[in-house]
Formats: sequence, C-alpha cells, structure tokens
Amino acid sequence: MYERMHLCRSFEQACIQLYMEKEIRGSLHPSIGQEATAVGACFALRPDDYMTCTYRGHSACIAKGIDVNAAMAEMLNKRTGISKGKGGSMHWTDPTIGLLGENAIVGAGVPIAAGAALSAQMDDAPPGKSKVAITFFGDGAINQGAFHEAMNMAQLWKLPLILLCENNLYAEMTPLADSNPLATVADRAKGYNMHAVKIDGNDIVAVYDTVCAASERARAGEGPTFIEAMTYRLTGHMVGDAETYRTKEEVAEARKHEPILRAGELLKRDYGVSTDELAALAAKSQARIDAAVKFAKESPAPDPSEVYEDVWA
Amino acid sequence: MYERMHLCRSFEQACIQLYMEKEIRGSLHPSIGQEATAVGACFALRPDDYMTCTYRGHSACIAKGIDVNAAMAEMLNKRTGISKGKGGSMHWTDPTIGLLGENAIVGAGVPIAAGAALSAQMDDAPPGKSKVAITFFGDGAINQGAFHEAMNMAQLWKLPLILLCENNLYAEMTPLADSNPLATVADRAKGYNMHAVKIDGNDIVAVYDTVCAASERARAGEGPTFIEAMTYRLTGHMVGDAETYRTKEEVAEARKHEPILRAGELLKRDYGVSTDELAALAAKSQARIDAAVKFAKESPAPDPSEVYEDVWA
Amino acid sequence: MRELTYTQALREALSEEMERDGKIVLMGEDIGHYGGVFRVTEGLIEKFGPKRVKDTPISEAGFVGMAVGMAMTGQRPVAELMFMDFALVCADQIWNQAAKLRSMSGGRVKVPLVIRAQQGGGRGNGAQHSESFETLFTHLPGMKVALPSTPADAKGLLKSALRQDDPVMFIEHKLLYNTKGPVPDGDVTIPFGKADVKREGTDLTIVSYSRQLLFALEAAETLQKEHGISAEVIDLRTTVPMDMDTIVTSLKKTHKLLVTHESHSSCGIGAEVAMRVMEQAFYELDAPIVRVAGLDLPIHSARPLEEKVLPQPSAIVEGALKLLK
Amino acid sequence: MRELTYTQALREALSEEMERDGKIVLMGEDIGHYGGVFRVTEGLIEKFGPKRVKDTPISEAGFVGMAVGMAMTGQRPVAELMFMDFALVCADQIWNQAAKLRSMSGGRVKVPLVIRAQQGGGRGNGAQHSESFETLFTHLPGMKVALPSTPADAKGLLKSALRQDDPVMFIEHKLLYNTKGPVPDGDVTIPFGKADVKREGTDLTIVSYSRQLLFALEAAETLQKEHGISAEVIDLRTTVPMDMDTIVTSLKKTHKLLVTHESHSSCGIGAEVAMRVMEQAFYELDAPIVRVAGLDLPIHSARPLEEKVLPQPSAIVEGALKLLK
Ligand SMILES: Cc1ncc(C[n+]2csc(CCOP(=O)(O)OP(=O)(O)O)c2C)c(N)n1
Ligand SMILES: Cc1ncc(C[n+]2csc(CCOP(=O)(O)OP(=O)(O)O)c2C)c(N)n1
Ligand SMILES: [Mg+2]
Ligand SMILES: [Mg+2]
Repeated sequence: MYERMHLCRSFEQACIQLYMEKEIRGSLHPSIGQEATAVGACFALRPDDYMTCTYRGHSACIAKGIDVNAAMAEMLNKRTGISKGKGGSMHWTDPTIGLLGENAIVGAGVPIAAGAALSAQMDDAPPGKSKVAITFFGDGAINQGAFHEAMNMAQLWKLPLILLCENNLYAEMTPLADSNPLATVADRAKGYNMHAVKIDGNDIVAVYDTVCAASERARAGEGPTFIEAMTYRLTGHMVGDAETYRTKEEVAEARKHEPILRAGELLKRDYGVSTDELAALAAKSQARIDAAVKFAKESPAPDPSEVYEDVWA
Repeated sequence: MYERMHLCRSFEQACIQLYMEKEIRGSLHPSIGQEATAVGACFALRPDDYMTCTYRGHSACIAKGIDVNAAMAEMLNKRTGISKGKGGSMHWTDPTIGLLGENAIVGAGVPIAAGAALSAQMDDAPPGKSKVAITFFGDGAINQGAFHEAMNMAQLWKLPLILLCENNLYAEMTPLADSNPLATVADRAKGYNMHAVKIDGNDIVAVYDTVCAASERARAGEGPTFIEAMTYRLTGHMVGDAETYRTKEEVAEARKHEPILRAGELLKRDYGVSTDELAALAAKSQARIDAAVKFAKESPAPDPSEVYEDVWA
Repeated sequence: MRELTYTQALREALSEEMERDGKIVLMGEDIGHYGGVFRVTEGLIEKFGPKRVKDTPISEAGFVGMAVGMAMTGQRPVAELMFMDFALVCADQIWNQAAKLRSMSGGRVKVPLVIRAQQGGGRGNGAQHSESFETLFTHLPGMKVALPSTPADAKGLLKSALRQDDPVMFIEHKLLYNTKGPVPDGDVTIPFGKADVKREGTDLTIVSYSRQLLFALEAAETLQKEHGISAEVIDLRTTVPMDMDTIVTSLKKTHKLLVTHESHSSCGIGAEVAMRVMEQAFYELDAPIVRVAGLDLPIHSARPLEEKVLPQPSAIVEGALKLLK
Repeated sequence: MRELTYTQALREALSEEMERDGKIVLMGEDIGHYGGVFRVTEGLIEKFGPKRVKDTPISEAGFVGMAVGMAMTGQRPVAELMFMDFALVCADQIWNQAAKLRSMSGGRVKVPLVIRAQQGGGRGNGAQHSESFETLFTHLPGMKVALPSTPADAKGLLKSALRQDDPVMFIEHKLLYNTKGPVPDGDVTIPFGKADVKREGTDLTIVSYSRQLLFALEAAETLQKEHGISAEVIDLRTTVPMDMDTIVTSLKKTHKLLVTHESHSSCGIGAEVAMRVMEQAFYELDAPIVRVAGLDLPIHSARPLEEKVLPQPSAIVEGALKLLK
C-alpha cells in the first residue's frame, strides 16, 4: 500500500508538472494528501468490485489498479489513453478494474455506483460473495440532490454499497461550515437510518480496516455503509487555485499529518522497515511514472476522424 | 377552524362531482381527510406569511384564505379563475395571500418556499416580527433531490421556514415502507440537524399549536422546523385511482379518525357546541361552495387569444 | 390482423422481451403492484417478480442514475418516467451521464438503457404535465429517440430498443394509450431510422410523428375530401437517427413540404427537417416549407387555450392550403 | 473609449446595478469570498456584504429554486451556475418553475430572476464542462436569452437583464472572459431583441453570437483578404427575442446566408434561423442556407477531437466558399 500511495503521489506530481508545461488541457484536480483513503479503500476491495469517483479520483483509480501508462496517456489526450484521449482528466473509465467512471458532476457518481450495487445484488451471489460497489465523493457532494436520492434507495434496498466521503474540509474554495449545518458530516447518514462511521482518512490502516468491515457487511446483505474519512488536500482545488480561503500555516500544519509520511513512520516503527527500503519503494514508483510519462509523450494524438468512433455501440 | 375545514371539504366534494361530470379537465387530487393539517397550520400563520404547496393543496389554499369563487372558477378553467384558467387544478397562485403556487412537481415547492423565507429574513424585520414561509409536501416528497437541497440550506442559514410533511402513508399508490427506510419520517431531519416534531395531523389543535411554536421559533431567528403530521387521505390519489393498494377496511377504519369528525366531537365535548350549531356551520360552508360553483359555471371561458397575455412582465 | 391498444402493444413488447432476455429490469414509480398509472406494466410484476419490476421512490435522478450504473454492469434496465416533464429532475443523469458515457470513455463502456416516458398535452393537465421533449433529446447527442404513433410501431420499436446496446429515449404519448390498431403476431421488430409512409399522396408531403401524426392523417383526409388535395404523410418514427431519404424521395414527387409537431416551434424538429432539406434537396422545393407546431408558450389547462398552443388538425389543413396557394 | 475585459465589463454591470437597486442579490458557488472561479464577482462581497453576495452549497436545484422564491417575493436574485452544464441538475427549477410561473399563474406573479452561466468548449474540459445550452432555452418557452460576444455587449445586456421583470438566462462564454474591447462610460444599456451588425458586407450574411461571433469575424477577414469576398456579420445578441428584421434586411442585400454556432447542429439556432428565413424571406435566397455548427457529438477533451466537434473559423470560410460557388 505504501508503494501504491507513492505511485499515486508521483503520478499527480508529474501531472502538475505537465500541466504547467501546458501538456495537459482542461482543469487538473490533484488529490495529493488524500492517498490513504484511495489506497486503503481499494486494497480492501476485490478487483471485480465496482467503483465510481470524481474529477479528484486519480489516486482512487490508480489504487484500484488502472494502468498508469494508459492513465497518463489520457492526461495528455493521446490515442493510447484509457479513453482514447476523449475523456481527459475527469472521465477515466475502465470496466476491467470495475471503474465505472470518474465524474465531473458533483454527486452524480453516487447513484451510478448504487446502480452497480443493485446489479451486484441481483446477481444473487452466495452469501458473503456478492460484489460490492464503492463511490468516492467529497464533503461538498452531500448537498446534491442525486446523492440524497441514492442514499435513500441504498438503505431502502440494503444495497452492497460503500459511500466513502473524503472530507477534506473544503468544497472548492468553500469551507465546510459554509456548506452544511452539521458538526459531523457522517451525521447526514442519520436521516436515512444508515450505518455510518467517521475515521481518520490519513491513517491508511484505519481506512483499510473500515472498508473491509463495510464490504463484509455489504457482501453479507446487511446494506450500505457511509464512511466519513477526514483528510486534507495539500494542493489547491485545481492547479491555479489562488488558495485565498486558507492560510499557509494551515497547509503547513496539515503537511505534518499527510498520509505517506504517516505510513512511512508506521512502517519504520512497527514493522522495522528501513528508511532506505522506503526510499527504494518511492524511487520505484517514480520510475514507473517516469516511464508512463515517456509512454504518454511518445504516443500519437488521436486523429480528428476518431470523433465518429465509439458513438454508438 | 371547524367551519373552514368544512369549506375545504365541501369544495373538494363539489370538485369530485364536477370532475365526474367532466367539467374539470386534467387530474384531480383531493385532500379529503387531510383538512386539519391545512387549516390548523394556516390559522397559526399571518396572512402575509408565504406558502407553497402541491397538486393536493386545495385545502391549504382555502385555509390560507383563497377566494373560493376564483378557485372554483380555476377548476373549471374559466377566465375568472385565480389564474385565468391557465393553471388549472395544480397551479393555484395568489400572492395576495402569500401563495407562491401549488406545484405539480413533487418536491419543487420546497426550495421555492425556502427562497421566500430567505427573502423574509433579508427584510430584517424586528425580532419576532419576521414573515415566515410554510411549505406543504407529502411523505413521498422527502425522497426528491430538491427537498434535500432546500433542507440543508434552510438549516444552514436558519431560515424562517416551516416544512410541513403531510404523511398520509402513501405516495400515489406506493406505501411508505416501500419508499424510504425510516420508521419515522421526521427522522429525516436528523441528517440536517434540524428541529423536528411528529404530531397527529388529524388533531387540528395539535397542528395549530405546533405550527404556532414553529412560527415563533422562525420569527425569532431560530431557524426552520420540520413537522411530520400523520394523516390519511380518504379518497384515491386522484379521482379514478383504483385503490388496489389498500383495503376497504383500512379506509373505513381511517374514516373513524377523520379530522372534521374529531373536531366536531371536541367542540361538543369541551366547548359545549351543539350538534345543530355544527350542522349550521357545515351548511353555511356548503352554501358558500354552491355559490362558488354557480359563479364558476356562469363565468366565461378564456378566449384563445389570451394565450399571448401574461407571457412577459 | 388482431387489434391491440397502444398500451397493450407496449405491454406485449415488454413481456416478450423480458422473457427473451433475463437481464431486462423495469424501474419506476407505481409500475409494479399498481401496474403503472397508464397500465402499461400491468401484470408484469406478477409474471416476472418484484426483482425485475421494481417500484421506486419518487427519486428520478436517483433511479435513472442507478439504471445507468446497472446498464454498465450487465443489466438492461428500462426506467419509466411517469411524465416526460420529470426528465427535468433527472436531466443530468440523462444527458451528462447516460448519453455521454460511451463516447466520453472512448467506447470503454456501453449503456444499454431504455427510458420510457409519456408526453404531450390535450388533457388539460397544465404546463408541468404536458410538455414534449423530443427536441431536447435530438439536440443533445448520445441517445436514440423513438416516438411511435401506432400500436404496431409501438411494439416493434420498443422491441428494437430493447435489443440495442445504446441508450434509447422511448417516447409515448398520453393520448395514444387508448388508441387501437392492428399489430402483427410474433416477433416483429421495427428498425430505428426508417420513416414510414403512412399515407401516399402526390400534392404535398406532410412529415410528423407521435400523436401529431394522427392529426396529420386527419388533416390529409380533410384535404382530400374538401379540397381535392392529395397529401403524402410520412411518420418519422425516430428522430435519432432521422431518415431523410424517405422525405427527399417524397419531395421529388410533391415538391412541397409541411412539417408538424406538437412540441414548441423554435428549434424544433420542424426547423431541423427544414434545415436538412435545405442542405440536401433545396432545389426540389417549389415553395417555402411550412411549419405547423406548438407555440412557444407554456401549455395551459383550459381547453381553448391548450388547443391554441398545440396545433390542431385544422391548423395543418390551413398550413397545407397556404403551402399550395 | 476605455478598454475592459469581458469579465471587468460584467463586474461593472453587476456593481453598478447593485448600487442602483438594493434588491439585487447574487447567489452561487464560490462567488463571495473567492470572487468567483472566473473572477466575475471579485470584490463584490467586500462592497455589498455577504447578505447580498451569497456563497451557496453545491445545490443548484436548491438555490435556483430559492432564487425563484426570492424573485416572487420582492428580491431580484442573480443565480450563478459555475458551468452551464450544471443547468441539468436544476433543470426543473429553471424550466418547470422559473420559466412557467408567470404564464401558468395567469400573470399573478412575476419572476425577475437572472441566471448567469458560462458555457462552451475550447479548453479541453471534456464533455461535462463544455456544453452550450442556448438551444434548450430558446426551445423551452418562458425565459429571455442573451449571449453577448463583446465586453460592451456584456455590460449593456446584463444591465438590461437586471432591469426587466422577466426571467433571463444570461450566457457567457468561458473563452470570452479574457477578451478585451471598448466599453462606453456611464449607464449604457443594450436592449434585448436587437441584433447588431458587427461588420458590414455585400456578398453574404453570416449570423452568429457569443464566442462563435469572433470566429465569424475572423472568417470574414480571411474571406476578404484571401478571396475578395465581402461578408456581413450579424450578432444576434439575444435568441429570445430573436431579431429577424436585421437578418432579413441584410439578406435583401446579400441574398446568401450562413449561420454558425458552437452548439450542436440538430434543432439548433441555425435551423431555427433557417426556418424563419424560409417563412419570412424565402424568395430572397439565391442559394440554400449554410449551417456551420457543432457536431451532434459529445465534446471531447483532446484538442484535435474538440476542434473537430466545434466549428473553427476555417470551417466558416469553407462554408462561405461553398455557399458562393
Ligand atoms: C453539480 C456541480 N456543481 C458544481 C460543480 C463545480 N465543482 C467542481 S468540484 C466542486 C467542489 C466539490 O467539493 P467536494 O465535494 O468537497 O470535493 P473535493 O473537490 O473537495 O474533493 C465544485 C463546486 C460541479 N462539478 N458539479
Ligand atoms: C418529480 C415528480 N415525480 C413524480 C410525480 C408523480 N406524482 C405525483 S403525486 C406523486 C406521489 C406523491 O406522494 P406524496 O409526496 O406522499 O404526496 P401525496 O400525493 O400523498 O399528498 C407522484 C409520484 C411528480 N408529480 N413529480
Ligand atoms: Mg471537499
Ligand atoms: Mg403521501
């Protein structure tokens, strides 16, 4: 998991670099600082479990096992991209890893994941063997209608769904207290009688354990779990964000609790992993991403005529 | 209030009759059996307080003081109708009584009322003097996105809003337990940290007292109240509903607890009102409605050219 | 041939296809135990069980979104909107999600979703229960769009819809449900993108679809009887894809075109047909194309107002006479 | 005349009108303390306070619905959709509520609501952040629709929007914000329903609006320089109401018409202009009207694909050459 977190981090750092070099079009929404929720959650799931996430979902997709070459090529809008360059940063989709799409519309991925969970439920797998669906969304998304409607049906039909709210304290530039009246986001689940837990989302072990428990519940037919994972995005909402809504001190403080650092401390303290070993894992990830960037850069751009492809099935 | 409940009842019974005579177009959604929520609530409010309701809002509008002549003329799509025959049964609108519209879209009136409440809040009335807004909706509406978004903002901004959920146990033909996972609808408010109460909606005194308390809270700047008023619709969802989803026995049993009957018992028992006096009030209402029907029938239909009027302000 | 109502024809299509394909699942409000407000799904829950005929809460964005998720994971959902007007509460899931996922993902997923809805006015239901939205579905890309006018077309097109892997908006009309017509026995499908000449004629071509097609036929009858004018009436049947060949072929004979639809005029199907004719067969036109369509106004409840906003057969006759003058 | 960016012009209009009318209230996501993602509302919260510049949760249906309620109760709300694409999550409040309330209530209420949104592609934002929706607002009745192409028009039209009692959809373009142009000093409003001849010419008429208008001017320049063709370029400025007089007047001179817009072709503004010209001035046309518009496909992220879906200046030049052949 430590290595995978690094892979995410390296990927996104490379993207920021490429964005500044104007190699990436559109907007870029890094999830740097939120890797523990992504990796902890996806490692607790099966490869064939379903997932939806958001424009800030690169780490989640990488955690779920997306091919980083194809992902990076997509960032550069290349024909070899995961969506042939058509989707770009916000629409990675790969059914082979259960990924039913990032999404550029806040909240929209939640009902889609609920539908995948209903599909899983309809498959009538033996007890404990059902697929589950997970959906990643932010603290701002809990105020969208689509989220609400999906929450209600998920609980009503006891769907095998995990609702993972990455509470990074801001929705774009709006602080949490300006967007909902709750002291604890997880309390939103009370209005649906849904099982909910609040955890430290930068503690990868806590995330892993919580999602394991949630998926067991789900596979056993006991219904959905709402997880509020407290985390922090260390970069702006998007590259170019002036970040006037928070202080440099706040970010600096948060940096001290960032998940890769913490996982590294843990590995050193409890598992006797050496600093060198950790650095080697980081270097390995970096090399993997360097190769992905090379692959992406060398890949051909799509031809204009390709707009007519992949339109109808 | 007893008389007003009768006025509502007589109005709707007349409508059913007219509908069967094909004098009323479209669909007709009576609120017979739900008059106590309508009248109890509106009598607890000021005439200039705002209100939105639904296709099943005739009683609420009459309770708020709509001119029954104009209302009946609207049912018959006459030029003298409250909306000149343009709106019909589902779109009564009359700003002179604060009525910002019934609504044919489930849940849509909730944010509109919240906006009126925000308007009231912006008026900066002296403490305790603020206008409030009330919105009537059904147990099925709590599953719509618009409801959710409005709930969140109402609590976030402590709007002077009363959310009156008439829980009549069914959303069209769907029983409550098939539409949400809650044992108590009022629990939905927990997800917003909103003050909520559940009451017997067929007890007009309870409704009145509860809405008085809610409006005091609202006018004092303490924010919204969610009221779950348990009631029952004695007719079908609309005229023509086959009512296969409930038994005749269930309806017969509910008839015993219907609000006009209960208010009559109360008046006789606690206030020494005689049966004759009650009958006189009922007769007076009936006469008022008979006159309204006559007025409506004798009114002219709109001319086709009127479609071009009232388009732009 | 046996006669069925439009409702019965739709129900047969659903039932036969659900037997053929176990992945077809119906979702919507009051479609199960109650059998649907317009009775289309009557008896299906008894036959296929509540797992395949799912009553939902009043959460269109939620269940259409779920249907999108189901479609991507092996099911073949049919989501019913009780009134087309409610497409506006789930518009994001329709146009930003269902319609785009395939293209946007570079073909990585397909979304074999059918949305069924009834639309249109004529019943005095007022502005929020009478709209027609085929224009929106034709303008915003990504969904195929069918609007059958007869029971036979309803059955054949719905069967086709349920056998293709693209999202389909299947549009019924509330005032067609009780109409009757011959429906062939057996497994007859009707392809998308193939217009149907519902009446042959030589003097002008009338293009329409859905309930307005019946008005067009009525007008053609009047034109023949009262004015000796022979109108050819073409039923588009699907607006995506749109079959221009049949129209152009007809125009080569009549050289005059009238397009009529119930939905609002501006930017409607009439304008689109006109534009395409302009592009493909301008020099076949002996006179400007005439459009007879809904006014750009909300649809009022009162009959005289509603019949002013929505074009009646008499308006088509007038339009045709103007065209032939 | 002083030069302003489109953003500055919009901000001036808001600021001046808010000073004039205390009932104007802005609502939207990140518009207050942050000043708006596109900086349009920068500094306004400092000037007018958080009561009149309200940051909202991500609840478009909720706050647009609230704006409708506010508009009916004496306020003059301006609701900002950060991207036009998000109109689909609040479509019901826009088209079933805001747009219909006046008509549906027989004129009992008015809804002086302005919705502002930026739309369009060209930045590689992909299918869910690049749509153009003026067609939807033109087809579904009840709202006026403005799409300014220059800073001066942006300011003048926004001021007009804020002085009328009807709901207005005010459409900006993400790639216009940084464009610069002369803006007159003082209280200059521009009326709705009045197209503007942005360039005079004699050989053909090009009709456009919003950012595509700049492409049309660019194409006109190329046509002049490289082909000696003199194109007249008309900026519609508002599609509801639509000023046909200016178009017909121009046609009487050029007898040839090209319409170009970024939004999807089918059932678009191009088709509507063509249909109206057909109705009002068919015999002025020397050749079929040419449409140069967005393809009926989602807007892809990759530049070569996006530029294929969205019509570039070169496509307008080609269309004009075809028209004049
Ligand atoms: C329906 C909708 N409204 C607004 C936006 C613009 N937007 C994109 S991200 C964002 C903030 C989301 O905040 P949150 O859910 O907390 O997720 P985070 O970005 O913090 O991960 C907003 C408002 C959008 N994409 N979709
Ligand atoms: C968005 C939307 N979906 C569906 C409908 C159709 N419909 C009308 S009333 C109704 C049931 C509403 O139930 P509830 O909220 O309990 O109110 P009640 O009718 O019981 O008063 C439904 C589904 C609608 N009008 N609007
Ligand atoms: Mg956040
Ligand atoms: Mg109910």
